[in-house]
Amino acid sequence: MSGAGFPRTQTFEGNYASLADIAAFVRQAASEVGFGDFAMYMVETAVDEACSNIIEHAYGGEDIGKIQITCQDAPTELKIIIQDWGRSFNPQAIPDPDQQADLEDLPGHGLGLFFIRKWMDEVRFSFSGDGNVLTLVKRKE
Amino acid sequence: MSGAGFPRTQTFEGNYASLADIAAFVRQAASEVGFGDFAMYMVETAVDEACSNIIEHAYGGEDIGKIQITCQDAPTELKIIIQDWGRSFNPQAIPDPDQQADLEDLPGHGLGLFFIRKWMDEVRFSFSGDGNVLTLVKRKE
Amino acid sequence: MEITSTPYKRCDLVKIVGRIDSGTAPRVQEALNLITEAGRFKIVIDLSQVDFMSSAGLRVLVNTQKTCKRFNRGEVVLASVPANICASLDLAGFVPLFKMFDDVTAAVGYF
Amino acid sequence: MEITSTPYKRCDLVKIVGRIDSGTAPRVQEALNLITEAGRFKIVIDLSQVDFMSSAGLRVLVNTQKTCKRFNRGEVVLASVPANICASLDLAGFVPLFKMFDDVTAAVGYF
Ligand SMILES: Nc1ncnc2c1ncn2[C@@H]1O[C@H](COP(=O)(O)OP(=O)(O)O)[C@@H](O)[C@H]1O
Ligand SMILES: Nc1ncnc2c1ncn2[C@@H]1O[C@H](COP(=O)(O)OP(=O)(O)O)[C@@H](O)[C@H]1O
Repeated sequence: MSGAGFPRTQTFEGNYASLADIAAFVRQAASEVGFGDFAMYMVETAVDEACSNIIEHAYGGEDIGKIQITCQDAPTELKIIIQDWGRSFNPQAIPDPDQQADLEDLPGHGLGLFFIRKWMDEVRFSFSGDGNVLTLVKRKE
Repeated sequence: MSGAGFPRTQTFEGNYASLADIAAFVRQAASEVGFGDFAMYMVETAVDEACSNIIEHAYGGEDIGKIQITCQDAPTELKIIIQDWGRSFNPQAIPDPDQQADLEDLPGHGLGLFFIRKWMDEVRFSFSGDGNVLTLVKRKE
Repeated sequence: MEITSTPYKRCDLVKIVGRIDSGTAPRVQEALNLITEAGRFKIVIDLSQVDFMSSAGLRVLVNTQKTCKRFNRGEVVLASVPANICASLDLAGFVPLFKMFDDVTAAVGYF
Repeated sequence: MEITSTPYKRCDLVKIVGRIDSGTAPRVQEALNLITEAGRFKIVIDLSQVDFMSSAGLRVLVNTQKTCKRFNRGEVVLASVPANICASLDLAGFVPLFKMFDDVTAAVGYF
């Protein structure tokens, strides 16, 4: 079945209620290309964090702009391309969260990008006139 | 199916380990004649109490004598006949337990005959040269 | 019949699986005695997996309740009592003697 | 997502069913705030039926743990944590922050 129905693209409203639909869309793709339960969960997590960031940081709120997601199947990997038309940012400037901190000092935020980087095999941001594009690659075993 | 395989008789060792086998034997009969879950539980309880009493009181201990049980199916009732060859007693002399008592004063014993009388429709004891016979009747609805 | 005792901070949970009759009731009594002899008198008995309980079993419950309630030091409560056993407790007049909870978690949370 | 809060004698049980993401995490935070604002700081969170938790959910857990542990007045513990969520907690470095119990009864019994 690998390859059938790919690439597939869907556009979602940029609000938090879309997150469950977005999860269903990428889980379906991850399942079809043969990912197991935990790999699917890692993909779901990375995409959820990326889309939450788009709504919160790129658009600065709900229902300001749309999110377009494309799933591409390749022999050795699943590629997920997430596009938005909000403000850009410099991902290199965002450090990993401090894991040494005491409970009281834990910031609690800053985990999203960290999860994306840890659980995906490749993470590429590109910012151009036609919006911001995040490419996530998860390799098949 | 009513009537098929009835009457059926089985003899058990007079010890507490037999109680589960006895329960299985009478539950099977009660189920075959169409009793529902609670009616089966009432039959199981009455027979278990009767056989426990035989071991404890009629024989005065485990593995002294045997217990023979016959199940008879009739159009309107299931009849269970329990026979032992231990000492006899006077059931009329046994009063129902006192249900008014405080927790501290509750005797805890004396419930067996009470359960038998309450949950069976007919209860007849007979004592003769050939042992003691308890006949329990549970009517079909 | 199987008995599993689990000590928690405020109470002990005793889960019984199988049939409580004259043959097995003494083992239930022993398991409960181990707890009360350790000076612990708040006990949850999980009856969800008990398919039969005769008067011998009821007697164990009442004896243990006497021990636990003495000096106001504790209490036996019952969790997930099957309908048939509830009918037995009722016929014996024992329903007022035991708090009953639909689930074990609520029973443990009571103490 | 559904949230059910049950107050017990020594702790509150919060059972969450569904997905905890940026959209639903605020409702979890509200449910937990209701408890801590009532002066109750011993909380069991039952995650057995949670199929997904993003960093927004982890943040709620950590915030509530901060509130509860302050002044030594209590603690949040987790019950029945699904393996995937455990992996998330682990990646975030949060495993040492929460006692975890296999079942809800043991978690309630801990308090
Ligand atoms: N899509 C985005 N657009 C703009 N800024 C972003 C985006 N994603 C992340 N950021 C910036 O990176 C920071 C870290 O993001 P993240 O690790 O997801 O944690 P959090 O969202 O909890 O702050 C954010 O606070 C934000 O400043
Ligand atoms: N089969 C029997 N043979 C002799 N005595 C019996 C028998 N069944 C009952 N009894 C007497 O009746 C009393 C009440 O029996 P029961 O109600 O079953 O309560 P328990 O056995 O707990 O005392 C017994 O204590 C015993 O003296």
